Amino acid sequence: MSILVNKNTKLIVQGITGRDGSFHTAKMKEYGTNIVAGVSPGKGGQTVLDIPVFNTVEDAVKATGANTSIIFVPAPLAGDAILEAGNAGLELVICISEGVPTLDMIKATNYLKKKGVKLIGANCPGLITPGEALVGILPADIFKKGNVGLMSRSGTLTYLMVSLLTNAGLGQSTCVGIGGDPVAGLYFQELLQMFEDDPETEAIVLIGEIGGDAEERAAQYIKEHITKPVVAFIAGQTAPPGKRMGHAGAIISSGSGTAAEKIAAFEAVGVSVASVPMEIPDLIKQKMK
Amino acid sequence: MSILVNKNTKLIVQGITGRDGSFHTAKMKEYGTNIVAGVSPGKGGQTVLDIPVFNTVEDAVKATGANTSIIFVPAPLAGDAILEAGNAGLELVICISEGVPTLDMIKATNYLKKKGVKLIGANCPGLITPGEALVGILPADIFKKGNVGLMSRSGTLTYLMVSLLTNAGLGQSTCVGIGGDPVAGLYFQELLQMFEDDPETEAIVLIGEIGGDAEERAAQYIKEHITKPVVAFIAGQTAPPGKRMGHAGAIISSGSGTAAEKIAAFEAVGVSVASVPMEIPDLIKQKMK
Amino acid sequence: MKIHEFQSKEIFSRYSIPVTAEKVCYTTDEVLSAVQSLGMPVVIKAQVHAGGRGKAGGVKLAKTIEEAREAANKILGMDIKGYTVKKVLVAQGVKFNAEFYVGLTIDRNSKTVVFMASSEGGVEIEEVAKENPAAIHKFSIDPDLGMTSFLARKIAFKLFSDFSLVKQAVDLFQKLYQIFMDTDASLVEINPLVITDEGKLLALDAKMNFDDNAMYRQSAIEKLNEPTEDEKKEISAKESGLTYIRLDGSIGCMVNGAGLAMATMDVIKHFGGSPANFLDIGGSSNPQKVIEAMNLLLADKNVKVIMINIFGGITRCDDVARGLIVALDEMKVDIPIVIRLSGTNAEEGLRIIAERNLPTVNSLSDAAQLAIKLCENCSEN
Amino acid sequence: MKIHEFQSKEIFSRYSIPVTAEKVCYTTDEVLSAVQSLGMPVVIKAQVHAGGRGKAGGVKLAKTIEEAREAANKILGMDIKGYTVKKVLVAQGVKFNAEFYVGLTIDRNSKTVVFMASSEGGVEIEEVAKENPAAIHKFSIDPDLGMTSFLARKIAFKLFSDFSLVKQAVDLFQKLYQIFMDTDASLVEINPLVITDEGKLLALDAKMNFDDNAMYRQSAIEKLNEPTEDEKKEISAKESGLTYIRLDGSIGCMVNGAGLAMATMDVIKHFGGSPANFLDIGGSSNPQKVIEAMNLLLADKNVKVIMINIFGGITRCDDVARGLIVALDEMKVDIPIVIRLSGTNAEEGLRIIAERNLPTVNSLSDAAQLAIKLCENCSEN
Repeated sequence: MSILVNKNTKLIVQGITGRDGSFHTAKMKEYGTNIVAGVSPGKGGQTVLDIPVFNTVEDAVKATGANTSIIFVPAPLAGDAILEAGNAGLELVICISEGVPTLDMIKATNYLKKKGVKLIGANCPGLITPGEALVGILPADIFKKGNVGLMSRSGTLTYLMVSLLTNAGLGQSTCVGIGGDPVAGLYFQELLQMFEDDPETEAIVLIGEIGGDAEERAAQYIKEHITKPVVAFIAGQTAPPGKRMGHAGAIISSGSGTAAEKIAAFEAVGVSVASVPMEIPDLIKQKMK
Repeated sequence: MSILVNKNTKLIVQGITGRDGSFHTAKMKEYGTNIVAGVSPGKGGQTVLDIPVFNTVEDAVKATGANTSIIFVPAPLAGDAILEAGNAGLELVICISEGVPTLDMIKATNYLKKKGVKLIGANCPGLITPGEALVGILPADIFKKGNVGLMSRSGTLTYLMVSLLTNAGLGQSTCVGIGGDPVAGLYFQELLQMFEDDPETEAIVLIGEIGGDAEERAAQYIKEHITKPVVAFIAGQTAPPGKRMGHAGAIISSGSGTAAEKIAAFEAVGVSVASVPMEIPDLIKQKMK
Repeated sequence: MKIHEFQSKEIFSRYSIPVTAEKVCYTTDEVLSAVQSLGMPVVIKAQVHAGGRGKAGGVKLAKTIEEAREAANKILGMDIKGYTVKKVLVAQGVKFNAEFYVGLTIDRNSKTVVFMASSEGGVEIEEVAKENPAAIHKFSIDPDLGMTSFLARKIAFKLFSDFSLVKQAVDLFQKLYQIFMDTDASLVEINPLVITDEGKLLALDAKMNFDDNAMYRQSAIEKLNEPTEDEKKEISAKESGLTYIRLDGSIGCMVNGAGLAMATMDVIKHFGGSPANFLDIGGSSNPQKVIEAMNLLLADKNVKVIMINIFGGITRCDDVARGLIVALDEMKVDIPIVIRLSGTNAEEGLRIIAERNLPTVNSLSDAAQLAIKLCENCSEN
Repeated sequence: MKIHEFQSKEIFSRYSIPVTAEKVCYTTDEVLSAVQSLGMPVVIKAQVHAGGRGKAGGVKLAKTIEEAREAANKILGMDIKGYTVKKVLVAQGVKFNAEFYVGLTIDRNSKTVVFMASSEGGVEIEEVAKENPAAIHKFSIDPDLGMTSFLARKIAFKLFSDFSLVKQAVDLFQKLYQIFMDTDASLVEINPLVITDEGKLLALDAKMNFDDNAMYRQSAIEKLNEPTEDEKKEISAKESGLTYIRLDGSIGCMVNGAGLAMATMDVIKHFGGSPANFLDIGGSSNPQKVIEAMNLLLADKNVKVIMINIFGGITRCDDVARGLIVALDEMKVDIPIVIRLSGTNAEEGLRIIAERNLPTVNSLSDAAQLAIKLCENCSEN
């Protein structure tokens, strides 16, 4: 088991002929992900790495029976690409593109929710189920199959965390980067529930950051619905207020969204919060005893 | 039994302080319909015929637990009134207003469908379950409780038909005027299914008219899903092509929507079609034997 | 409501949709001066609110000044399906190598705006629809999304394989949808949409109809309305709350409700008579309406007998009766009248009518048969 | 991106939202001439991209020319939270009898635009939110419907009982939503919205922020951008694919990824050090980026030691190492550098670094502790 992606994933790559799209298609394929088609308007009929390219997602789905799509198109086109994927009968859409306008994301998340299609991102590194499928831009060789589920608002911080876990002998069931934008697809709650329901996951690592109230809502959800152990780290504990730290989500303002508030919310519901990432493996081991 | 409205209907009147709204509120109340509230922005706190008036549908629903609304507001405001009703947690909305722009109706029907709220109209006379509830502008005294379900795209033609039925001793379970606009709420199919499922209804009268393909689709639906006897009349058998006969729906163009085509479609699925309204009672009696 | 090709193209131009260089002309002299500035060849096209103008000879190609003069003389003043041609559009001739059809309209079934596209452009689309329905691609437009780029692309790939044309088409289709929504249209059509020798998409023709119910918020569109004399009567009737359509028969009908009015016509024909009109006096009680309705009927010299069929609901029969009495007092009515009143306040209405010794009947069948009989008697006079 | 009050009000005016009569002035003379045309009294307001200008003395009421001169002299050139006041808005004084707050922003939770309204206007809304959250009404706007009349009415009835005000508010709220959508705003705010003595709603102040990600399609808005010197550095860094924010500490950080960059700062502080900046070199491999990042760090005189923390993913460690070597060749670097490389091509990167005898460390903890130690040594010099 695992969540969201696995051996049965049949993946489409939207933007497969672009620089990033083709590079990561190669990486994903190398990892063993079942990539069945690419989409690039005007390039239908070509192939990339022996993968057939179609003009539209609909054509690609009809020809291949794909159930998942990953999006690498430039930000101004990403909103439309998500809508196209949502319209084509897929189950899961992952948008890697960075810099998508918020109003486009409101339209896209609303539409995919109505259609019952799961969305991850935009502005995220994707996800991996070690040993089964890599659907994203995460560096594959740091992951190890195991029983820790990980979800994160950050990319490279996830990699740091994963290598700490792997070095400590803690493998992962599935690792998901949910992205740092103000309006995005799946959030902590939905993923917490999926990990709760996944028999392979025994403990959950949640990597949050300053800004927004996603962590506070996650804490509330954990209190009400999650029985598995959860440990957390919040990046930006020392960031000055009012500054945008790279992620659109990472802004502290109006006295909400600070690391202190998030940490307090987690500790109030029994989630151990690490003060630095290196503490995470030990915290998990304590919890899993 | 019956369909859509009955003794349990708790009705709101949107536009209760207007000329038509107040007139028909009196008529409906007189008939025994349970009218629990009126809505008229800016007139919240007043009463009309001892019925409390609210500023918003939401307020009215919260205060009274209403489940149905009837709309009498001017056409330019009707689209918004339907959205408001659909947003407020009602089960059924009837829009009487005539002349609502089609694009407003597209927005409204789409929204109510998403919300799971049933809509009848716009540009319709409403409906009646004789002896239980009148929700519309139909002349109450021609109706008689019984076992014929009636649905119609036309208003006064319905009254003619009903008096023919009543005079022939054929009472009605529920009579619904679906309206004649190009884009409207419930259509023949949905109502056919409701009458099929209603134990009190033993035969169904369908009154169509030229224009569109609602009757053709109804015929197809009858063939596939309806076991109860259905008889029909199509108004406009002698209308010249290309002319708009009052109802926006009643246009014959492009060789589709003619009475001849509709009659053929019905006869092909075993529905008897009357050449003039007076033939309907006998046709029903034959079918009900 | 309909507008002319040239008006539709003016709207297209405002949205940067490429159309032919062209000029509207009202006289042959204007045509010749337009030809000077546009250059040869030109296409001269009648601007009337009727379909099938091509078949009727209302569209002509002119390669010389002389041909242009001849065409202008022939088309200006021509009658097309009852419409007199008062203006022509002189359009620059364009070389092209393929013709397509694209159009937007309302779909009652899906309750959305639908986009239709076909590679079989340049011919009457109704013919294509009949003979080869598979050649017309139809796409329902989700009202929450509008014409997204991906949908426009999907449609464009059905028509074009060249990606440069696909990109032009995506832009064009999104603009057409925007026009449809912005103007409360009921139809927006380009037939044919062509590919010029330079590889550009171009709207060679354009057609737009509008939702009459929305004209209150589309004053710029409403100004383009050019009703015929018959339509003017219908419009003036509508302003009084009446819907009036003149037909060819001899029995003038006054009915409340469109469905009942059509059924009344059906019943008249069923018994062998012929209705002179469709006249729906609508839903609310107002004696003045009845007077205006009577005026409309009496103004039609074909009307030999008047048949009134009222089913009281919102309309109250006593109001109709009173209006009728006032009308009869005001105007000289020398043709027979058959009256059927039923429903709300019918008894009071019948009483008022009876005071004037006007004939009333109980059923619609009786009313129709009596009217036909009286009409035959009239004709004998 | 932020714009000034006067610019927000110019946008409001284009949508016919009533604002005070006013004029932007850059000098005291301009203020005095504005006062002449506007009449007394006036309110003179600093136009800076910082909150709390009222508390800082940046807003003054003037009842006489002399007061206006005094206020202008005081405010122009004033420093508000690091921003120098270069212009003021001179607004006609208005008599009003109630103050409200209305604002639109993005709600991460419902993934919609939300409308906020409160009867407690004229004060800092953050204070109201803390002390009396029930006084702020919040309404999620369905993206498929937009700001419908019924929703606008529902909100308006929360603030007003007078129906004339409700009607004005409905119009105002729908326009504000339209502005929000049309301009890709992230915040649109009126505080206070007042009722004038004539019973009219009027925007006394206005605030707008925008979505940086959408500025590519909002060129008219983007032109209004007035970055500070620090912001200019951040913008120029962003153009190179870097996100740079200067802070007060002494350890210059270069990290790939925002989350890792923040975590690196957290680890530095955890061990007792202080970061000089947030610097995210982003996701793709490019030696040139590393050079530019080094330049940014070296330009900051507070930086006593540089700590590089790269986790290779898309970013390849050998590229970072090569960029670093080029940078070191090009520029004189006389402060210590601590380097941690991990992930994609880390071994190759470490080999390149080792050739230059630069210190590398294995873990982030070690890196932070070494940087802090080196920094303390520097300070002693």
